[in-house]
Order: sequence, then structure tokens, then C-alpha cells
Amino acid sequence: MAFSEDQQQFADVAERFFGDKSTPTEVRRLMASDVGYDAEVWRQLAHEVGLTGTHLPEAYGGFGFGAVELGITCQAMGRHLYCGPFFASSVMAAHAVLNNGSEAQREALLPGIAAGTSIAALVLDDLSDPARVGMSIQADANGRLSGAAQLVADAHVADLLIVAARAADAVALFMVDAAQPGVKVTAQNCLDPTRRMARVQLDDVSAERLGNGPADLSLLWDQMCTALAHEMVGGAERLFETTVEYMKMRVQFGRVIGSFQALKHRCADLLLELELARAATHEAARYLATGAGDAFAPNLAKALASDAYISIAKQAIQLRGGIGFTWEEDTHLWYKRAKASEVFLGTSNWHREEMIRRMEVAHGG
Amino acid sequence: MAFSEDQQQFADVAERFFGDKSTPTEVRRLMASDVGYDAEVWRQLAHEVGLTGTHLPEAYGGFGFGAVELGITCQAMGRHLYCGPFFASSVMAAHAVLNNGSEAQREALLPGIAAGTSIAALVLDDLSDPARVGMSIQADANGRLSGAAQLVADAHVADLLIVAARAADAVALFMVDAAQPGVKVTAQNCLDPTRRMARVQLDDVSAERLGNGPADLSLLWDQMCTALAHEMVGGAERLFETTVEYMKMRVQFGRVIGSFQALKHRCADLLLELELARAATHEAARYLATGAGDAFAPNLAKALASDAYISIAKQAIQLRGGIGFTWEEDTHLWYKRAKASEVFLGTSNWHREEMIRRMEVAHGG
Amino acid sequence: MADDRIQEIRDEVGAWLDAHWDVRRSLGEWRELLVEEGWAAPAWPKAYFGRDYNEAEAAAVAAVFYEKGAIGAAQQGPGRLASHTLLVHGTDAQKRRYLRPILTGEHAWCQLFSEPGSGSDLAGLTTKAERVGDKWVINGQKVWNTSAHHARYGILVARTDWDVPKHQGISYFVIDMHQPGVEVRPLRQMNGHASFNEVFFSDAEVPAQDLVGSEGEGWTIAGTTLSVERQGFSQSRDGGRARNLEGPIYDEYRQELAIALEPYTWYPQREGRVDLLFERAVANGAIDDPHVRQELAKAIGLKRAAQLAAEAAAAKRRAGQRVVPEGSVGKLAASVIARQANHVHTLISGPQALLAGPDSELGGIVAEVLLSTPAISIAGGTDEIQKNIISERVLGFPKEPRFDTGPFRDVPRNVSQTGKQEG
Amino acid sequence: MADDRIQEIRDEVGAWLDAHWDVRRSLGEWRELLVEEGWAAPAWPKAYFGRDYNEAEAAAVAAVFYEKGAIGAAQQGPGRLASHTLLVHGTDAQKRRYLRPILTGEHAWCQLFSEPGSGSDLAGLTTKAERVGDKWVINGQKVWNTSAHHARYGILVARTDWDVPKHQGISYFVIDMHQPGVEVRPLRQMNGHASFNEVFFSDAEVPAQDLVGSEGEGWTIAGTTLSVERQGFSQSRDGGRARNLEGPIYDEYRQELAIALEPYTWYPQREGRVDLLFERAVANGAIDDPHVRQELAKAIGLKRAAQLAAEAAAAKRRAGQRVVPEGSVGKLAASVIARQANHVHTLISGPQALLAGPDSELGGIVAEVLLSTPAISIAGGTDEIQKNIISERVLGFPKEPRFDTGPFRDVPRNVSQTGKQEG
Repeated sequence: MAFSEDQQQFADVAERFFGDKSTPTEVRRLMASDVGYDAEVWRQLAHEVGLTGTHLPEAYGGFGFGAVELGITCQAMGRHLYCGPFFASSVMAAHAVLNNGSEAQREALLPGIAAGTSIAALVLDDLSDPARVGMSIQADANGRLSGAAQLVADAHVADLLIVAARAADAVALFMVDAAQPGVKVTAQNCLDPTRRMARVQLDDVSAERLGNGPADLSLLWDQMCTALAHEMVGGAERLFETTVEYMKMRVQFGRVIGSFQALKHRCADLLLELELARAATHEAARYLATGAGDAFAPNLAKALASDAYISIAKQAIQLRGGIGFTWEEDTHLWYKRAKASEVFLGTSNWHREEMIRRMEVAHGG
Repeated sequence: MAFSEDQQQFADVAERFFGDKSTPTEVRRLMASDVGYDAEVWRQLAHEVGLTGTHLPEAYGGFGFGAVELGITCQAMGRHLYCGPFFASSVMAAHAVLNNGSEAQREALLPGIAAGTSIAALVLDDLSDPARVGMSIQADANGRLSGAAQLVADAHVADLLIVAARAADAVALFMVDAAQPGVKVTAQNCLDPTRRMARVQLDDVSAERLGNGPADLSLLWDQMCTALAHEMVGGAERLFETTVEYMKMRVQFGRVIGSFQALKHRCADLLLELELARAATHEAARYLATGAGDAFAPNLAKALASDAYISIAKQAIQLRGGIGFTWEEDTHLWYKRAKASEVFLGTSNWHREEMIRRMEVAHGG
Repeated sequence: MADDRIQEIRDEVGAWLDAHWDVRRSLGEWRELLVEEGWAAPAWPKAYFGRDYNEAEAAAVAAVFYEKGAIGAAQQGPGRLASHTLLVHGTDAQKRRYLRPILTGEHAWCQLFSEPGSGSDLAGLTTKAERVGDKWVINGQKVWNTSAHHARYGILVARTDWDVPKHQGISYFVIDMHQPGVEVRPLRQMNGHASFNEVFFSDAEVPAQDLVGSEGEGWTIAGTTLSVERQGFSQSRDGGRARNLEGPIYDEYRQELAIALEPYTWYPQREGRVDLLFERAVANGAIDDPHVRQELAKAIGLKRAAQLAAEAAAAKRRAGQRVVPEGSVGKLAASVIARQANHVHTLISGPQALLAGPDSELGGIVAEVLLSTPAISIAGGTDEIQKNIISERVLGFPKEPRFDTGPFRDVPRNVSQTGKQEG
Repeated sequence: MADDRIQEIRDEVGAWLDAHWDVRRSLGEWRELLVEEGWAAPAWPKAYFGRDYNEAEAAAVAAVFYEKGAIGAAQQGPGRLASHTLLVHGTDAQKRRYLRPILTGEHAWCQLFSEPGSGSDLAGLTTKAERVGDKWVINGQKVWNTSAHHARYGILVARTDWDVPKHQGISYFVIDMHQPGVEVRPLRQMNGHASFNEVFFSDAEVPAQDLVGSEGEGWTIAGTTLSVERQGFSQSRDGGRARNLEGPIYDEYRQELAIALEPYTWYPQREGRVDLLFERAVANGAIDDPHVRQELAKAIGLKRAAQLAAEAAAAKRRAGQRVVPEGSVGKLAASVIARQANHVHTLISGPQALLAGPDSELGGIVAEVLLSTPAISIAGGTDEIQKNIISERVLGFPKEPRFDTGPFRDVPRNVSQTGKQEG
């Protein structure tokens, strides 16, 4: 489906904002900073453009948009490697609250997230497979949590933690005040410094369970992966564009290198990968928004977006030659995001396995 | 290692023989024939050149050469798509007798095979994995066999069957006179008519067990796969050579197509695949001949040879354009052999899995 | 307004069909009637058997035919190419003479463009047409000519001038296939099918009035034919409806279709039959192999993504947005998908892939897939040509350097085994 | 005969080392002695610190040094390139002046060939050398200059004539790096290392006598340097022996080596560290994942096959048989292997691949692999150049059409952002 006029307008706003605020120079400054994001840009993002609540219901201070618009926001962020806790707070944590929180809990937590005044992080002790979540963090009979997670996106700047922990009955989600004693957050040294990971250690901390049921990790994973796939498609398309531009400028042997057939054909192959990834990613958003389509849509999106991003990132370096391998050239910023996103929330082969598993479920039913 | 002078001479003899006797015209004639091979060429192969006993000890009428020379023979056969029961009889069945037969049995069976006067076929009821062999053919307490195998190479022209069957103690090998009642052989319709498969049905037939022990299927599989890898490398290199030649002759847009960079680079990639496959394949022969090297050498050989042959066969068609897809052009003869060999004696992924399994064994020991 | 007009047309054709459609008529008789009334090709000009309808109006007519189960004009592929080309470039006499029997199905046609020496480089053709008196004398060879053995006429491009650049020396003809100088031979493919022909011309003749357009204008006119070909035939099919109805005229129609579609029976196999993969893997237990699962997911995912990309492009086009020429991207995707499907079918079959023919997997369908997918990346423009198009027209990279811009006589052609030029 | 001669040499050098080798000497003092006696470079001419030994004789000397744990001449890479080039093309004065301090280790050198605007197309360089009186004045920029920040001298190619075809207008110089017009800056890479430099020339000066060979002969002379570079440095290393022995001179030697080898510390990671894969997968349980097993087997199998192919080529060469220029094939293989190893390391790490630095997998080695393998298919000749070489020199396909054969002044160069030519 094509975007509606409103959606296209929304995409233009997001593209302008991030193109303006998240320049490579700015990204490099934030990569080298301690916290990894700019508080003033975050404020503008939340207050002036209102993107932090893109997909949150209006009742909680959001725009009331759906997965398609969230995808648009993420795609623009991915294009420009936006550095900030949007993915951690508005995507990961907010979806967890939306899915599992009681009405009172949503009302308590979501407006802050939507307004950007509260930064939440989702503490998962496994980032490779939802079925493995909850091995390392336990809730005791009083609902107090203990355990650790190595890799929590943007926990170092979060005031609120949403924690997946094993309770007596199931793996459930809990809200935890990050400021309390017993919560220890340690920033990690990241391969991709444009998205920070921190270690979270919980030592008998007080917590409140979100809702009564088990954590709906399957839905949450689909939502996160779909948003991530949009980020990746955004990054891949931007990197592809700059590479094609470079190839029209760079001359070797008296010809622009974009005139060499082997390189032309390679770019055609990359465009194909990108187009397929984009189509699958937009479909995943539609699937989440409407419920119609293949249950494996988010898996296909993540797998194709990841593979395309990696292919393009590798070639973006290769096609620039030695220059592409330098720190000075911006290519590696996207390459690092591509590599980090590859293992974040399931590798392509995990998602392909999941596709088949879901087809078997549909087939058996 | 380079070939010795003797080995090089041997290779030249084999290449001349098959280049002369197994021309594409002849291959096409045999593809269309009932039996699938030429008895007179078989006689010359056995009596004049003596290749049927390349690797069999001199005591049994062979040349007394080893796996390296057998590889040389197979590589030349593969280059020219030799149609005949060599692989079935001299490679598959003869190795089974050599490995498992008693001295008396070897003396009874091998001279006929070496002389080409007896054609033997190895009846395996599974061609994908040695661990699955013996499910469909049983030996009863009196050593009489019943059961069936769907895919037996050249059984339709064999006078002797070497059958893997499940006995009380283990899967063992048996020799069976193919002419006796109760043996029913039905020629199959083959994707690759240059190597014929037949269905073998055994209905309470008399048999003699080879040796007393279980069938050494692991060694046998390594021997067969190594020989097959040589065949495949031979086929791949010949097909690659003719494709390169074609590309120097074919003109489009006023240039030979071999001047288009995208095609030049593709051929460089194919050459790399071929060189690696060739090196791994020759190593497998050395491993069998000397016992020195990685236990996974035959698996690596089959996997790389298979992948290279398939890559080259696909591109041999593609680079010829529409002409490459016609019956008239010879390319499809090699393509079909490549496809058939891909699934014969384990796919590449089976062999890769086996490589790791063998590394684990070595690591654990 | 537009809706009123469409309803008016629906009513008119509905009433006409109610009055005339009769399954007991012969197919020929029925089609004559359609042509008389302009229903056979309502989008064609009134002067030539049509009604000057626009696309939406013609679609409305087709919809009513579909609803009533009525059969429309003959749909033979090459005939469709010929008629569209003649409508644009033909003389009045050519249109009067050739179009009607195409619509009625009386005449099948064939397309005589490709040559053994000019595959991707169609304009490098070397079939000669020499003017002798009031005739053109044709010598040369064509290839990949679907249905040439059934065809009454062919659309032919041949070289009439060797001293100008290659695109300028080509002319376009209608040729009568029923003459001594034309020999049609079946061309067998590696999968055993013979869905194409080779056509040999030895002093075959074309009357001067069967030159289409002007001498030397052939390349431009062929462009019209090829653009119709690229649009595909999907819209012109009957959706399977009339094929499944009962009545004498349907029997005749099914016979006609069987002949027309015979060359295309292996086309689904050429695309790899992704639709069969999952069921096959479940059926024979290959689904439990983790490697098969990975490769299967790749095949199914690529296929699905390609469908989605095509839908997205269509939606954008409808919304008036700029679209990547997704024809080329889609065609490349089809090649990737078919190759992967071939691979997965092979994995699922295992050693059973050694067999072919009716007793083999799915009655031979799988073996046919294994032997047919190599065609998808060649037929209708090779992958290499698609990548040139994508990289030059979509990505804006420079074109390949040309070595064939001078007089065609001097352009290098195939090097024969002895090192001499062919052609 | 030959064996007698080798034994004679072994005896001579052995006796000499027994008499002179002393771990309490300073490294400089020891090397001066070596140079005096011709043991520092026995294969060099007697006139220039050598003994005119052939390859086998020189190897015998090296073997005895190895056995006795004696340290040989300095082995700095660029110094080796410079000395070999000067031996072939230098004047007597140049050889007398520059070679000795290279052997003793007093002077490090650097190679000043590549430029930002000329990567694969080295001959497209635009650094200028203009003759002013008895000096050459140098302006321009070089890049990828290993050890330039330590170097006393550099070997430099620069353009001296813009009105002839590109290969003909280049000259070859020795340049003093310790002068105001030369600025050396570290060049940081995406993996955080800064193992190369950029060098900027602003009216830097080269005395006329430091032109190597004739004006305009630079491309040919650079060819000598590059062929030495392609041979690699493996033979000139000490096999690790002297590095591990005890004694004052060894301490000094290790310091020297540490500086010389520092730029290369990440090179093993660049190749993908296939050696670590299996153990890592076993250690963290990834070995139980069927998909990891497949990809692991591919990586290990490719690496093994590439080793075998290299051995086979070496054996054939020794046997005097024709060999595919396996340098290019091997280099291509290295790229494929490194990419696959990166992939498998990523799979084995899983989400742990999000981390870098000393606390991450294997003390940061794995992260360094993930960020270093992209260099392998670029450095020392891109994969694309290797594929050109293979397809043209091995397979015999035609060369790429040239667009840079005219006077260099007229050859197109990089298009700047504003559409103007750079350079």
C-alpha cells in the first residue's frame, strides 16, 4: 500500500526533523559523549514534534497513531542514526506497558513516556529469543526482584525500568523505580555507540507487576522487531543512497566508478534486496495495525531488513575503497548500527526458524 | 601436492581415452539407449586401458594404485561424462568388497570387477546418509535377504549385487547373484540419464555375508564421496572451460561478452570456487591414501565440489543465454549430472554437518 | 458522470449478451458477431472493429462478459502483439486485412524477432530483407518463435540496410508463413519441452505492401510490439471462468485454449513452484531438518516480499507517485526466487531428485522445476539486461561504453571457431 | 658441489658467529659489525654491504643465525622496499648513503605512493614535483603510509609531467621526512586503530640528486617496489626465536620489533580469526545450533581449502609446472573467508556482539574482528582489481576499455560536490 497523504506529511516532518538534528557531526559528538544523547533535541522531539508518543493513544498524551506511523518515525531515525532513548522508551518499554499494564498503570506511566519527561527502559535478560527471557531475573513471593541483565538499551538514562522476571506462575512484567537502592546500572562499551547498552543489576528491589497475566512477550517481540526493521530499512536506504552518489563522483582510470559494470550490477542487486526488505517491513507494520496478513510478517521484516542492511553496509565500505574504512568517513557509523541491529532481538536465522514455526502453527490449526 | 610424473602420465592416458570415447555425441547416443553404456568401450576401458582396476590390488588383477589415481580416473570420467557402470562397479561395489570381504571373497569377486567381466552394483536403501542404510532390507536368520532399494546405480546391468542389509547383529554387506529368481531389477527414469538408477527388489534371495563384521559404511562412504567429488570437479572444470571459450566467441553489442566486467568478475568468482573444490578434493584422495590429514577431508571435498559444480552449471547456462537452455547445446548434460550428483551420497549441508560432528569427535578425543 | 457512463455501457452489453449469447453457437460464428458489433475489441477504433472505448469502459465490457460466462475475442499472444502493432503503425489496408481474423481466432500469428546471433542484443539481427521488384526477399534464421508451427502470419524484423548504424537499418514486415521459403522446426529445450520454434528463411517473399511503416523504421515499430509484450497478457485472460463452464461452445473454446497455452505449460515450473514447498516438506518430513527450514523460509519470504513489493509499486502508481521501474526489479526477484525454490525442492527431495518422469516426485513436476528454473533469468530479457536497466535508469549510473555505433557492416559479430566473424 | 658450497658457508658464518655474537653488545654496534662483514645482507652485492650470495646461500646464512639465536639486519618493511628498489635503480651515491642505515636500523622509512584520489588507480596520482633550480618542490597529499611518523626518509612517486599519458609523467624520489614542508598525521580507521598516516607536502623539497632513475621513469621503478611488496615479508621474519630469548640485546630487539610491528596488530583480526571459531562455539554452546554448525563448517572448510590450494600451487611451482597466479585467487579467497568468519563470529556471539572493548568477547578480539574484516577485500589491491587480474591474465578475457590514455592533464578526475573536477 502507498502511504496516505497524512502519513506522507508525517514522514516529511520526521525526515526534516532528524535530517536537521541528527547530522553525522552531531552523531559523532553524541557517540563520544557519556550519556549518548542530547537532552535538548530529546525535548524538541517530545514537545515540539511530539514523536515520543507517535503510536500511544491520545488518552495517554500520544498522537493515537498506529504501527505504520511508528514505523515511519523509526525509519527516519534509522536513516539519520538518531542517538537517543526513543527505541528503549517509546518502543520497547511503552509497548510493554500498553500490552500488559492495567488501565491505572497505563495512566500512571504512559503520559510521561509520551511527553518524554520519563525515560523508560525495558529490562530483558535475553535479547535473542523471547522464549529465553526470564532465566536470570526472579520475582520472589512478595514481588521483589533480583537478578541481572547484561544488555539493556538506554538503561543508564532511564528513570523507569520495565522488567521481565520469572514469577511463581509465569514470566511477567514489572515496573521498577530506577532510582531506588538495589538498582545498579553500569554503562557498557558498545560496538555501536549510537545505541547504548547498560548492565542492570537488581538486588531485592521493590516492583509492581504490570497487570495480572504473564508477559505477552510474543506480541511485544513482534512490535519491537517491526519498529527495529523500519530503523534498519531507513539506515540501509540512506547508506545505499550515499554510496550511489559517491560512485557517481569517484573517478578511477578516467571513469566514474559507477560506470564499471561489475559495480553497477552489484548495486542493482542491493537495490533489489532493499526493495524487498522495505516491502516486507511496511507489511509488518500493516499487519500489526490491522491484524490481517501472515503472522510471520514481523519475522520476515526483521530477517530481510537485517540481511539487506548488512549487505549494503559491507558494500558501502567496499565500494568506497580504503576511504570507506577510515574513521573520518561516515560509513562505519551505519555499518556499526547494522552489525549491532543484526543480533538485537533475534538474528535472521532465528527469525526464519520462527517463520516456519508459525507456518506450522497455522497449518496445524 | 603436485602429481608425480607417473600420476601425470596416468592422467594424460585417462584424459585421452575419455576425450576420445566419450564425446558429447556419444554421450547423447547412450543417454537415449536402453542400457546406458557402450559394451565395446567398457571392454576397452577394462582390457586395453585397464582402468576398471585402477585402485584394486595387483593380487586381484588391478593396477595396485590408490585413491589418488582412482581420483584421476574419476576426474577424467567426470570431465567427459563417461556413461558406464564404472562408478557402480569399480568404485562402490569394489570398495565394499575390499573393505569387508574375507580374503576368499575378495579373490572370488575382485578379479572379475577389475577385468570388467563382472559388473557389480552396490545396493544401498538410502543414498543420503550412511546412518540410515539398512532400514528397508533385512537378512533373516538363514542369511536370506528381503526388501527393496529405490535407487541403485547401474543395477540394471549388474550380474553381482553387493547388498547392505540389516542382520540380527548389525547392518552388514552381502553378495547376491543378480540372476537368481527373487531378484527384480527395474530401470528408473533418471533426471541425469548419463548415470542410470534402478529399483532393486529382493524377495527371499540367497546371499553370502561379506566377512563377519558389520558393514564399514563410514569408510565406504568416504571412499565413494571422494571418488564422486573427483568426478564432479572434472565435470565442473570442463564446463567452466567451455563456458570461458564460449564467452570469447560470442559477440553482443559489438563486443565479445567476455569483455563485460560483470561477467568477467563472475567467472573469477567461479574460478575461485573451482580451485578450492579441486584442492579439497585432491586432499581427500591423499587422506584416504595416507591416513594423514583431517578426518573430514572427504566431506569437505564432496561439499565444495558439489557447490562449485552447481554454481558453474547454473552460470554455464546463464552465460550462454537462451542457447544454453536448448537441448541442442551440450551444457544441460553437465547441468543434469551436477544436479544428480548434488543429492547422491549426501547433500552439501549433510556433509558440512558431518564435518562438525567429526571435529567434535576429534576435539572430544 | 463517469460512473453513469460505465453503467450505461454495462447495461448495453448486458442486454446485448442476453439477446445473443448462446452456448450452442459455433465459436467462429459467435466471434464474427462480436467483431461486427464491436464487442470483440471495444477499445479499438470504430473504423477497425472497435468502439473507441477507453480503458475503464473496455474493462466494464469485459466484466459483464465474465459475469455472463460469455466468450470474448481470441487471445493468442503473438496475435495480440501483431494487432496492437498494426493498429499503431499499419496501413489502412493492413488493418482491414489482418485484424479481423486475429479477433475471430481464424489466424494464429508468431513473432519473428530473436536470432541465434542476437539474443540480448536484438538490434544486432542479421536476417536480410532485399528489395527485388515489388517484393522483399528474406534470408536468415529466427529463434524462440512461440507457436510458429501453428501460425498463418508472422511479424518479422529484418535488416534492409547494412551501411547505417544498427538500429537504423531494420525494417518491419508481415510475412505469410505458408510459403515454400519458410521452414519451421521445433526447438527442444533442456527440460524436454519444445515450446518454441526455429524459423529458417530461404528466399522467402514478402509483397511490398506488407512492409509495416517505412523502410528503416523497424526498430521503432518493434519497440511498440515489445512494450505490449512487457505489459503481459494477464488482463486478457478469462480468469478461468469460461474454461470451466458446460456447453458446446466451451468445448470448442477449451480446445482453442489448449493449443494456445500448450507452450506455456512449464512456465509455472520455471518460476520454481514456491507454492508447493511447504506442503512437500511437511509431507515427507523434511520440515524437521533445521537446514531445510532455513532455506524454506528464505524461499517463502522472498516470494512474499516480492509480491508485496509489486503491490506497493502498483498502489503507488495508482496514487500517482513516482515508482521505480519495478518491472526490472520484479524480474530480478523472480530469478532469485526460482533459484532458491530449485534449491529447496532439491533439499526436500533428497536422493529422490535423481528421478524424473511421471513416477517421480509429484508426477514429474519437481523434476521439471529442477530442469526449468534456469530459463527464468534468461527469457524475456536476461538478468544482466535487467541489471543494466536498473543501474542506468533507476540509479542513474552511466551507460555501458558502446562499440557498435558505426555502420552495421563494420560492427564486430560472433567469432567463429576458426577466429573468423560469423554472420 | 652445491651442497659442499652451502656447508662451507654454514661453517664460515657459524665460526664467525661463535667468535662475535654476544648478547651483551648493543644492537647498533652489532649491526654495524654485520654490515662491515657482509652478513647483514649476504645476497646483496659486495660493493654494497653484501656478499653476492644466491638465494640458497643467503638462506643458509639465515638458518645459522636462527640456530644460534643471533639477530640479523633490521627488517622494517618500508625500509626493505626502499633498499631493494635502490639496489636496482639507485645511483652509486644513493646506495652508499641510504642502504647502510636501513640495515642497521638507524633509519626507518615509509612508502609514499597512494593518494586519496588514486586508490586502485595508483598511476592516477596528482602529487606534483616541480623542478626549481637544483631542487624538486613537492606539493600534494599521500595516504596509507605505514610508519610515516617514525620515518627518516620516504620513497615517493610524484607527477613531473602532465602533458604525457599518465604512466609516463611520474618520477620516483627519496624524500627527507624531517623538513618543514612535510606534515604527518595519523589516519584513524573504523576499528579504532591508527596504523597508517596521511602525509601532506607543502613546498617540501627534494635535492636533484635524490631523484631515483630518470625523470618520467617513476612508474617502472614503482613496479619494482610493488613486486617486492607482493612477495611479502614472511621470509625476513625471525620465526619468533630471537623474540623469546634472554639477554640485553634481545630486549633492545624486542623494543625495535614492537615499534615496527605495532601497525600490524589488528591484521589477524582482519582475516577473520577462523582459528577461534570452533573453540568459541564449543565454549558457549553455540555448537549445538544446527545453523551455526553449517556456517561454521563453511568457514573452516573455506579456510582449509584455501590453504590446500596455496600448498598445491607452491608444490606445482616447485615442480616447474605452470601455475595460475594464485596470489590473486588466494587474495580473493581471503576476502570470502574473512566475511564468512565475521558472520560466524556474529552468530556465535549473539547479542554479546553488541559489546566491544576489553570486557567483551575474548577481551575485545571478537569485536575487533567484526570491525576489521571489511579491510581485507580492500587493502593491498581490492577484490575488484584481483578479479580483473584473474579474468584477464588467467582466463584471457579482454581488458577493460581505457578512458585514460591521453595526456594526463585531460584525463577525467573525481567530480566534486559542485560538479567540478577535483585535483
